[in-house]
Formats: sequence, C-alpha cells, structure tokens
Amino acid sequence: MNASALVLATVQVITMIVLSPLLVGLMRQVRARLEGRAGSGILQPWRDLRKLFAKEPVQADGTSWVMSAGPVVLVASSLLVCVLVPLVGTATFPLIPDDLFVMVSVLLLGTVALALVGLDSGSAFGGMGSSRHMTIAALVEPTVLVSVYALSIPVGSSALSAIVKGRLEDPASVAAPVSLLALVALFVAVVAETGRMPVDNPSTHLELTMIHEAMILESSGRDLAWLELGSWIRLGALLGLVGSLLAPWGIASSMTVTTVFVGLVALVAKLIALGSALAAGEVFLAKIRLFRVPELLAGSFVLAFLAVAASYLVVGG
Amino acid sequence: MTLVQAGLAAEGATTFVAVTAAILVAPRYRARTAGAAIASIGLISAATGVSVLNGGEGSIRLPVALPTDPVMLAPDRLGGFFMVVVGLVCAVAAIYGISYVSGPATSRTSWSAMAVFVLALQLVPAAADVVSFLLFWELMALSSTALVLAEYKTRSSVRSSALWYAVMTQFSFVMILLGFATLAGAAQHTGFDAIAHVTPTSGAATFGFVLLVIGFASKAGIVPLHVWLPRAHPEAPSHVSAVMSAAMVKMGVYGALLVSLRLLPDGPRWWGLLLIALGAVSAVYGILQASVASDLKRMLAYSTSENVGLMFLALGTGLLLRSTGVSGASDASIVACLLLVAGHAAFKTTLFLGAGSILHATGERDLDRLGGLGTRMPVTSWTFALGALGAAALPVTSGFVAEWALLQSLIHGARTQDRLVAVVMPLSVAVVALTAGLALLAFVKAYGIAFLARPRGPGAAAARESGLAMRFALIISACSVVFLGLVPGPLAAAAANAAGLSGAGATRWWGISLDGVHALLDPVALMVLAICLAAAVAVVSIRAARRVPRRRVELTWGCGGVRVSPRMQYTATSYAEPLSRVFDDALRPERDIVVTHSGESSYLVERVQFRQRVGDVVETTLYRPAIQLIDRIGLAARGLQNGSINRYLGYSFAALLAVLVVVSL
Amino acid sequence: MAILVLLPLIGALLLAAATALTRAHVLRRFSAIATSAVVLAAGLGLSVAVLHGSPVTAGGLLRVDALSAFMLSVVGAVGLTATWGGLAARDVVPPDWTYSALICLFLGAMSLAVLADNLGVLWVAVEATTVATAFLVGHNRTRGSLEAAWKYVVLGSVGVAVAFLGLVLVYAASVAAGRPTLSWVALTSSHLALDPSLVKVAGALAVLGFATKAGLAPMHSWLPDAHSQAPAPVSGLMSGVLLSVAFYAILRIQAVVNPVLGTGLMRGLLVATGLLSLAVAAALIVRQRDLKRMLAYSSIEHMGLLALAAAVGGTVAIAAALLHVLGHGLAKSSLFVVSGRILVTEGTTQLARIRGLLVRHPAEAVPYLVGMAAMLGLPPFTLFFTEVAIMLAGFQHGLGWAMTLAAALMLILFAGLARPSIAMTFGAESSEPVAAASTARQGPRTPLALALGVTAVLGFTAGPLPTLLTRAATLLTGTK
Amino acid sequence: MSANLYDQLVGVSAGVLLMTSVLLVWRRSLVAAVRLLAIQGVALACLVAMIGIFDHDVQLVAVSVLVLALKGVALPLVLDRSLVRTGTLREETPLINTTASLLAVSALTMLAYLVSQPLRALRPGPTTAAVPVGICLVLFGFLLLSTRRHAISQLVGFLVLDNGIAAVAFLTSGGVPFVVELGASLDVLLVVLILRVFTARMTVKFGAADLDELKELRD
Repeated sequence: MNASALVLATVQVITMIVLSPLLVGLMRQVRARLEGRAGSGILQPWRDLRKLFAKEPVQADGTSWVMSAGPVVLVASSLLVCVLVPLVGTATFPLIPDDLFVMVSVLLLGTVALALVGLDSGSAFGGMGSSRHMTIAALVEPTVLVSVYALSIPVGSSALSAIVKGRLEDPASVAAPVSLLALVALFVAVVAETGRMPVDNPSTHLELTMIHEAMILESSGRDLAWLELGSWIRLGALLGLVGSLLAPWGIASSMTVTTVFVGLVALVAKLIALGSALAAGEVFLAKIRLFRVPELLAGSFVLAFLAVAASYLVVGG
Repeated sequence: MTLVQAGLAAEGATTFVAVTAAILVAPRYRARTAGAAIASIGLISAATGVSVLNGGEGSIRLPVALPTDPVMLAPDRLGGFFMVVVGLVCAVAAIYGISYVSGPATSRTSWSAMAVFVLALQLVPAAADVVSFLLFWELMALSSTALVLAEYKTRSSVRSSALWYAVMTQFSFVMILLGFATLAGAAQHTGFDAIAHVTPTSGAATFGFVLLVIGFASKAGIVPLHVWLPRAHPEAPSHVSAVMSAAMVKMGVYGALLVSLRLLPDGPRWWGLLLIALGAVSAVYGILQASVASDLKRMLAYSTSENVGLMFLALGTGLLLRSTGVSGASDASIVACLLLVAGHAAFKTTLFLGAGSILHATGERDLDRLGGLGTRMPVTSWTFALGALGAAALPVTSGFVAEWALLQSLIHGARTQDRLVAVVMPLSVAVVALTAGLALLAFVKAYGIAFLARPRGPGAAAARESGLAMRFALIISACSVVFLGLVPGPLAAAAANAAGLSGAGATRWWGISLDGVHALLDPVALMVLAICLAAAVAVVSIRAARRVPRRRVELTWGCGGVRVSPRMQYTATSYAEPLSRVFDDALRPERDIVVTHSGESSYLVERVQFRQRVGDVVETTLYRPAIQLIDRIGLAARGLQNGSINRYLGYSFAALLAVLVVVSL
Repeated sequence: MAILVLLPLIGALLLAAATALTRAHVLRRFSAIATSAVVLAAGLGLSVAVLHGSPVTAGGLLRVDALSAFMLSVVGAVGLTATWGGLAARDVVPPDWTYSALICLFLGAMSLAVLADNLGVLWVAVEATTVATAFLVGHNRTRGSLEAAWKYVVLGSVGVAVAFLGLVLVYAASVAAGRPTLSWVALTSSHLALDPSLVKVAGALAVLGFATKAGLAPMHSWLPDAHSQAPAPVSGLMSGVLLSVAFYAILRIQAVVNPVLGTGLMRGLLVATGLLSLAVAAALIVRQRDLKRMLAYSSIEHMGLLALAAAVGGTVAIAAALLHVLGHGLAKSSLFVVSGRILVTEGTTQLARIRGLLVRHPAEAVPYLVGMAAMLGLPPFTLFFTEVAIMLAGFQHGLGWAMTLAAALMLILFAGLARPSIAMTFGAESSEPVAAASTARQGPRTPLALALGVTAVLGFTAGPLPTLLTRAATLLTGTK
Repeated sequence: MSANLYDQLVGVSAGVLLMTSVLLVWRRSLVAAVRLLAIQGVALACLVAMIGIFDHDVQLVAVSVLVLALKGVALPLVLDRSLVRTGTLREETPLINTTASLLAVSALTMLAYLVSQPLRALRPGPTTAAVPVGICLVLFGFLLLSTRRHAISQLVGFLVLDNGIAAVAFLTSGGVPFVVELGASLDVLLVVLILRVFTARMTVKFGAADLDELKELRD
C-alpha cells in the first residue's frame, strides 16, 4: 500500500505542478474571451514564471530571511496538500492521515508563510494585505472544517480519501441535499481562501483594495515566482478536492496504470470544468467590500452547519 | 520509605534550602543559588511524578494541631501527570529567572516566595484530602500574590493588579472551600477516597460540583472569571508569569479533572454540558481579546484563557460522551484534554519567556513600539516563532497534536443517535475551528509585528540578545514544543495512564494512536514528507540563486518614491483592526478620532488623531457594577455607627427585647 | 499545684500594689510585662499539670481544667505580646503609675475570670475588667478617649448586668432543683435537674450579656470606639484576650444550657449574632477610613466566626475555636502594637494618609503585612487551619447555609482589608525622608517576631497542644 | 410575722419599686430622679430585710443593711454631688416624648410578666409573684438609658436596672451567694464612681454633661 501511495503522491504532485499554471491560464483566457478580449493564451502563466526565475530578486532594507524563506514554505505546503488530498487516486499513507484537520493546518502553514512575507516587507501595504488575509483565513476555517465534517458523517471517517471512496460507492449520497449544502459551503470557502472574486480581485492594480497582491507587492524575481506558483497550486488542489467530492467518478480507487491514467484524465476534466465555471462566474461578479466578506462567510458557515444538522436528521431518523 | 515519599520529602527539604539560600546568600550569588535550588525542586517533583505514573505509591502525613481527619499527601496517577508537567515548567522558569531578575525582583522575598510557590504548585496535585489540598492551594495563592507585587517600586499599576488578583484568587479559594466542605459534609470525612463515595446524583454532590467548578474555573481563567489574568500576568516578572500561566492555571484544570474523574465520576450529563459551555465561551472570547490586544503579555494572558477553555471543552465533551455511552471517543477527548495541558505548558512557557526577553531587552511590552527584533535577537526570535507555531496549533508542534486529538474525538463522538450530542458536537467543532483560526491571526500578529520588518521604537532599535541562562531556558522549552509535536506517543500513553483510560496510546512508540476513534498520526512521517518537498523546492531556488543573486535596495514601495519611515508600517492595532470591526459587538472597542482641518477649507485635513482602546466587556458589565454596589452599601452602612450612645444602647435594648420575646414564646 | 492557680492573681495584685505605692520607674516600665510573664508561666505550668493529672482546684471557687489552663496561657501569651511590644524605648519617659497598675489589675481580672469555677465569680471578674480598663481607654485624656471611655463603660456594664440577671436566674433554677450553686462543675453535672423553661430565659440572657463584652453584633457598638481610642497595647489586650475571655464565658454557659435544652436555643442565638457580626464588620470595613477602627471591625469579624464555631459545636469545631482564639489574639495584638508605632511615626492612623510604608518604615510594614496575612486566614498561619476546620465542621453538622453566608461575607472582608493594606504598604512614595528619631522610638521587635512566628508554626504542632485542645473541647461538648 | 402580713409587705415594697421606676420614666427633673432613686433603694433594702426576717436568714439581713447603705444612701449621694457640680437640674427633651415612653412602659410591663411566667410557675408564692416587678425595673432602666440624653440620667437608668436585677435575685432565691453579692455591689459602686469621674471630666471639657456632645467617634 505504502509504495502505491508514494507513487500516487508523486503523480499528484507533478500533475499539479504542471497543471495549476495552465489552469490559471485557462481561467484568465475564459475571462478574457467573455470580456471580449483576445487574451494572452493558456501558457502565459508558465511564461511569467520562466521570466521571473530569470530576474534578480530585489529586497528592501529591514526585511529579513522571511522574504526568501516564506515563498519556499508556501510552495512546500501547497505541494504537501497535493499529497494529502485525493485528486487522482485514493491511496494514502497509513500513518499520515489525509485527515481534514491535517490538510487544513498544512494549508494554513502556507497561509502563515504568505502573511509573514507580507508583514516582513515593512511597507504599509504588506501589513494591510496580510492583516486582511489572516482575518479572512480565520473566518474561513470553521466553514471548511464543518462542511467536510458534514460530508464525513455518512462515511464515518474524517479522512478525505475515505469520504471520496464512500461517495464513489454510494452515488446516491452525492446528490443528497446534505452533500449539496456542504459542497456549496465548501466552494465558497475555497473561493475566499484562494482569493478569487468576489472576495478578492486577483487582477487589481489599486493597492487599497488588494489582499493577496498587497502581500506579494514587495517580492520579486524567484520569490514572486514561488509565491505565484504556490498559490496557483493551492487553488488547483482545492478545486481538485471540490471536484473529487462533487464528482468522484473516475478517481483511482485501486492502483494500476490504467486507473491512474483514467484518474488523471478525470482530474483534468474536472479542473477544466470547475475552472472555467469559476472564471465565468467571476465575470459577472463585482468585488464586495471587505467588511461584507464576513457576511458571506457567515452564510456559508450556516449552510455547512445546516448540512450537519440535516445529515443527523437523515441518519438519526 | 518508598520512592514517592522520598521525592515528596526531598521537595520539602530542597524548598527549605532554596529559602535559606534566598535569605542568606549575598545578592551577587543569590539568583544563581536560589534559582538552581528551585529548578531542582521542579526536577525532583517531575521525577516523583514519573515514579507515580509508573505505579509508585506512598503517602506523607502532615502534623496538624487540630483533631481533624488525617492530612495526607499521596499523589495518584492524575496528580503525578500534573506533577511532571508543572515540575518541568517550574524548572525551566527558575533557570530563566537566574539571569532575568535584576533589580527589584532579585530581593530575598521574591526568591523565597518563588520557592514556596513552586513547592505549593507541586504539592497541590499530591494532596489526598481536602485540608491539604486547600492548604497548598492557598499557599500557592499567597506566594504568587507576593510575586505579582515584586516590582511594586517601578510601576504603580502593580498594586491594583495585585489587589484584583488577590481578591479573585481568594474568591476561587472560597468557592473551592465551600464545594469541598459540601462534599465532605455529605461524606462525613475529608479524605478524597471517602468523598468518592458520595452519590453523584445527590443534591449535595450537585451543589458541591457547581461550586468547585466555579472555583477551579476562576483559577483557570475561564471567562467570565478571568479578569485577574490579563492584569496579573503582565505585572508579574516574566518567569513568574510563565509559571503562573503554564503551571498555576493548570491547577484549575487539575481540579476540574479531579472532581469530574476521581471524586464524582459519572455525574448527570448537564455537568458535561456546563463544562463545554464554559470552555467554548472562554475559548472564543479569550482568543478574540488576544487577537486585538497590543500589549504582548496581556495578549498571551488572554490566549491562556483560550487554551484553558479548550481544555474545559475537551473535558466536558469527555463527560458528555461518557454519559451518552460513546466510551471510545470520550476517552480520546479526555486524553486530548491532557495533551492540551502538556502542549500548552510547553509553548506558553516558551512564549512568556520570549516575551520576558523582549521586555528585558527593549523595556517594552507594547507591540506597537516593537519590530525588527528578528535580526537583533535571533535566539529569542526562533524560539518565540516555535512557541507561536505551537500556540497556533500548526504542524508539527505540541499544540497541533493536541488539537488534532480533540477534533478527532469531536468528529467521531457523533456516531450516535443522540440529538443533544448531534447538536453539541458540530458546534464544538466550529468553536475549535474558529479559535484555531483566530489564534493563527493573533500569533502571526505577535511574531510578525515584534520580530519582522523595522523597529517602531527606540527600545526595539537598541535591543540586544538576552543572557545565557535565559537563552538556555528558551531553547529548552522551544525544543520541548517541537519534541512533543514530533513524539507525542509516550505523552499520550502517559495521559491515558494518568486518567486510567484505554482509549489512546503510542504507535511505533513515537506516533500517537487514538484507539477509541481508530485514528493514527505519525508526525515524524508528516515532517519527513514536508521536509522532502521543501528541500526539493529549496534546491531549485538555490540553483536559481547561483545564476541571479539577490540585490538589496533601500526603499520599499511607497506609492512613488516617498521615503518610507517605520511609522508607516502596520502596527499591532492596525493589524487587528478589521477583526475588531467584524466582532465590534463582542469587543466594544472605544475609538476616538480627532480630525483637525486646516484653516481655509474644511476639505483639507491638517492632522488626524486616532485612539483605540479595547477594554474587557465582562469587567465593565459584570464586575464594576458589583463593586459599586458593595461600595454604596458600605457608604450607607456608616449610618449604623453614627456616634450616638443612645442609639447604641437602643441596639442592645432591641436585642434584649427580641431575645426575651423569643424565649418567652 | 494550688499555688500555681493562685500565682497569677496574687502576682497581679502584688505588682499592681507595688507600682501604685512605690511608683518606681522600673516598675512603671516592667510591671505589666512581669505580670503577663507570670500569667503565662502559670498557664503553661497548669496546662502541663492538667495534661498529666486531674483538674487542679484551689479554695473552692477556683478550679483549673484543660480549658481554663489553655485560656490562662492565652491571656499570658497575648498579654506578653501586647505589653512587651508596647514597651516604649528608653529615651521616652515611662508611662505613669496608674497605667501600669491598671494593666496589672486588668490581667489579674482576666486570669480570675478563666480560673473561676463559679459563674458568679466569673461574672464579677468580667465586670472587673470593665472597671480596670475604663481609665485605660480614657488614658489619653483627649475628647475622643473620654467619649470612647464613657460609651465603653456604660454599654459594657449594662450588657454585663444583663448577663448577671441571667446568672441570677440560673441560680434560681439551681435553688429550685434543690442544690443552690453557681459552680460550673455542679451545674454541668448530669444529676442536677434544672427547670428547662427557666434555664431557657437564663441562658439566653447570660449569653446576650457576655456577647456584649465579646463584641458581638448588635451589642458591639462600644468596640470600635474603645479600640481606636485606647493606647495601642491596651487595644491589643482588649481585642486579643478580653473579647476571648467573654467568649469563654459564653462557652461555659452553653455547656450548662445545652444538656438541659438541647443545642437548639444556643445554636439559634449564636448563629444569628455570629452572622450579624460578620455582616456588620463587612459593611463597615468596606469604606473604612481609620486603621485602628479597621482592626477593631476585623476583631468583630473573628468573634462572629467564633460564635459560629460555638454554634456548630462538636469536638473539632470547639477545638478550632480555641486555637482560633490563640492565633487571633497573638496576631491581632501584634497588629495593634504596630498600629501604635505607625501612629508614632506617621502621626496619624488615617488610612488615606499612610503610604509607601514598605519603603519608608520596613520595620513597621513587614510585621503589619505578616500580621494581616495571619488575620486574613492565609497559610501557614493558624487561622487558616481553624477557619477551614470550622467551615468543614459546620457543613458536617448541618450548618452549611450559615457557613456559606459566612464565607461570602468573609470574602468581602478579605477585599476590604486587603485593599487598604496593599495601598498603605506598597508603593514607591518615599517622598519625605525617614525621621531619624522615629526609628529610635519604635519599640522592640522581638515580641512581634515571636508572636507572629508562633502563629505561623502553631498550626503544624503535633503532640501536647492537640491533646489539650481536644480535652478542653470534650469538656464543653461532653462528647468523648 | 405572719405569712399574710409578709405577703402584704412584700407587695407594698414591690409596688413602691414599680411606682418609683414609672415615675422615673415620667419625670424629667434630675433632682427628683435622684430622690426617687434613693426611695427605690430604701424600698429594695426593706424588701431584702423582710425576706431575711421571714426566712430567719441573718446573712440576708446583713445584706439588707449593705443594700440600704449602698443603694439607699451612698449612690444617691454620689449622684447628688455630681448633679451639683454639673449644675444642670433638668433633662431637656428626651429622645422619645413622655407619652410614648409611658406607653412603652406598659408594653414592657406586659413583656416582663410574660417572661417571668416560668419562675412563677416554678415556685408559686408572694416573692415569685413580685418577680415581674424586678424584670420591669430592668427593662425600664434600659429604656431610660437608651432615651435620656444627660449623663446623670443615664447613671440613674443604670442604677434602676441594677436595682431590678437585685430585686429579681432576692425575690427568686433570696440573693446570690454572699461573695458574689459583695463583688457585684463593689463593681457597681466602682462603675458609678468611674462614670461620675467621667461626668466631671465632661463638664470640664464640654461645659456640660450632655451626651449629644459625644458624637465625635463615628464611621
């Protein structure tokens, strides 16, 4: 089991490294087209990365090692999430629970790294971004945990792979109102966590409205590259997770070459679908005020909580 | 003479040595000798606790001048667990104190008080009957009050804080006294073993339980009885506040465990609910206050009441699930409670000692004046960072493992048809999650503002790394944070052993396994995986660094080349501002903004003043009115003694008549 | 042995007479101390004698059992603390002869009260204490002291008169029972059939009367004035032992009444007055402005607690009460002595005007703080054990509700005492320089150190003390 | 003498005691108060003497002489002297007016009878029948003490109270043991003397022995 888990992990990591910039490119392209622009093509993010790696990082006085170490940690955490989350297959390491709480805290490790980078820059904007970022992260966490908790109830385990497996074996549960509520909540949480519309505008250039961009304002060169890549991978992984929960079909529950290949294809399909859907949605949304965000999150939390309660009413007769 | 007896006796003897050293030794060497002695008290008690956990027994009977039931010291396993935790904390803090205390705190009194304090802390969990428990409890209170007062010459705020602390701690003492007295009255004996025979459903048991919970909660800093905590911790010398927060507060938790596991096991289920409610409220409120506080030690104090809240929540969950019949999960959550105890002890010690180093180096507790210490105080920075990781429950630290266990038990606890549990568990999950999230913000703020970017004040700019003993203690405690995170297995086994449960243990001796809920966690493996990935990334980035080296510039982006002064950086206050807006109703911050317009036009602003103070809502709405009421009564009561002898004779006459009427009826 | 019993009385009288006649400096300085020493020695000797044998009697009216012996030692010990601690340093002129002589008589009267086997004699002795202390309270000859003395004498003697009425009725009851006596032993002996309805009235009146001397509310009104106006050592003596002697009388009466009526009546009275005393003390300490009045009210508090202990009854509670008497006496007298010194150095006892004592006069602040810690019932001091024991016993004997109320009131008292204590001792205010003379005029430190040290270790003593206490308690409760 | 006469005489002297004390409550003149006190003392002495004679108790007769000397002569004299020194001859208005206090007196009398019920039940007889008078004296004395504002009248009240106790003592059981009796009266004498000294000091300090002056010490 362990070996296959290792294989799967490597597959998922590499896939996500390759795919997530393309996913972002795709989303940008979809937006561009919907907004009537030509767009810069799906490969643009990869080009950006190459350019950034070739550039020299510039670092202001008073900043410390955090500026250079933070991005690395962010990427590492995103990759670790890719290992933990069932994207292509459900094989797991026996001793590392792909546990909801473990997954979330690994994710938060990256969040913290990002926030510290923002603070270390020593400019007003960095602090601002980091503060907003942390506030949102703090408010998102209950939603994430409770919604996955809701999904975990029918399966009786909080391990993501187990949940996905369970849904694979019992397709009825996918369409159950419980899971729908929970998934909506989870989706909102993912949107907020990854800084997409309407919580944050990834393509803004006005400092005062920035969240994510404000934090990376002072980073440049490969630091910036890592930061971008890290957050893209995280977006990909989370979307992938939502995908596997929403439509578990095709995911490899046993480890053979074919199943893994099928799983890969399924993953790509899900990512494309979700990504374009998200991008399409973003076109029609405007960024909401920062102090309206809590309302959004509270709403999603209520959904998640309702999901839990409902699931008990279902389970408990 | 068993090992345990020897240990207890040795503690007493060492305390005597410490006190004499503190009094007799010349000031130059006082700190070293007394500190060393106190550290050894802690180590001895830790050793005693270990031997108790390994099944060692033994009791010491104290001589008392009254014909009461025997007054005994006989630690049981639970006590042993706490003796280990508390002992180690005290040892580290004492070592730290050696080079921390200079000036007022190195007085004879403070060192002797410290010794007594440490001894009392060790012996409270060793007590085997009501009287000895109360004795050492009150001794603990007295000595800690003396320590809070230690720096009375430098700050006048010490006095009011000490008063608050003294009164609140006396309040908790009285509650505990009454509670124990109720139980002892029902049992007609003061021994814990006798009290354990009281039927939990009886009225006396209920009354006693409630009183005891109130008492222990107020010592543990549970909202709304926490008001002493954010006052006493900042005023005490930092190593003392470390002991108070990491060890003394735990005595409240120990008391709660003692009552609900040993004295009154399997009580009615609302006991569990009561504990959960208390825990949840103080967890959320505590961390909210912590994340908006800008005084570093005050913030740590509030985070203490958050962590204790989680412990109470875990304990309550355990009781509730046990009464529901979900034994596996209940065992897991009680173990989680003990894991939280140990984990919190580790990282809170680190954090308070770190805060002490900052205070020592900069003379500042206010985060808004700190910054840039990371380069100036590397050791403090690293250790504080580890402590903060622990407090934020991030992998792989003691806090992470503990909260993981807690969530596991919460999630698996719900495998039941019981509606009550079905509602309580998800709510608890949400509370824990929100707490974790806010804790993240709070400690990112604390570390980021204090150690990163550029100094916001002269004190921070002039900071130097602290002394040898301090660094040593810091490193020890920081390592313990990581160690407990990486190797939780033995601790979990010890915890299960201490609580007499089977629901948890070690897997592969280092990893933790919660058999009750079929959950395994091997932090080492997780760590290895993480390191591999990080290493890969790092390699890439280093190879890139060969090609294009870093370039340093002097400016950060200031919207077009304005000279960016440190004052433009985000401060702790501004960092928490969005949050304090979101939770405006719960925190009620007082803001006042003064805008002075320039003469000509009211559109041109000349100067803007912004002040924000976040008081304690509980204090202003609960305590102030009570105090005023008592004050008013006192004022009115003066009329009783208005000096007129006729009135005084009238009192006596009235008493006489009343008595005559009574007896002749 | 009999000589040991007579020793304190004779000693007191002789020393008083000598002081009054010769008026020699040395006597004026030391006669009071000598008297207390004699009393203490006799008390300890008698305690040993009682422990190893049967009660010692002398002259029919005097009889020493464990209780008397213990109380005699208390009188001696507290007296020694107060008088020795109140001893002014050499450069001050010694007190005039009336002062010293009266203190000797005062101590003698209290010794007589605890030694007497006859309730009548006990009453006479208690009244005699009023007579002896009247001029001591009025000693300063200020307006205030005169007022305090007047109130003290009138209220005190009236109250004690009521007690006398009670005793008269007890005597009547004994006459009716066919064996006219006021002897305590005879009255408590089981084969004396006293008329219940009469004993009811008698006991109630007697307790009420002695409660006045014991400073229990609502008959306490004389106490704050007298304590605040008397010279510090006298206040110490009055608060430390005089109240306790009156309480001792109450205990004796209770032992007479309970066998006849059962515990109901006494319990009711004592609980009522005890709680009332605690309430009054709490209410008036919250906004207290004067140090000595504050100490006086704390005495009322402790007497109230003792009343509750007596109400609880049972060996543990009574033993605790007796030990409490000793601990409270030592600590309180030390505190009053310190307050006297504070008056000397600061020129006032107003709490608002005493600041930064720990910096400016550590020799006063340290004993004050230690004594106050003892007063507040903090370990390791004796009062901690006694208070805990009383509480526990109360709950075991079904007085839990009263104990709960008492605990709540004592919490308020704790706050009320802690606030001014912290305010006046701690603080950096070292504005005015320490007066050189004042340090010289502060009295000896040894007595305070001794008294407080004893209070600190007393709780942990095994051996003879517990046996003595247990025997005394069993004497009163009758239970073995 | 015959039991009948004895009953008569006891009744008469008890009546005198009661009468005098009621008058004491009524009147406000201090001079009259002292005289009434003297009469009361004499009456008490007579009572004691009669009981002594009737019971053929020589000791008690001796006691009666002592009582006469102390309560009938010595104490009133002391009071009279200090009255002359203070100079005030009338008590200005008491705290509660005369009517109210007289009503109070009647109420207190009822209470006294109620209280002394057990005694009368215990040993029916002329003396015990008169016990309520003694209790009345005690209560009236207390009433005087707590309503009168002049030092002297407080002294008077105290002595009335004391007389009451003495009366009860003699009526119930022919007096307490002699030692106690001696000590008690000695104490009373001393107390009165002390109070007289204080009264003198007061008149020196405040110019009058008015107790309203004594309101310095308060919280």
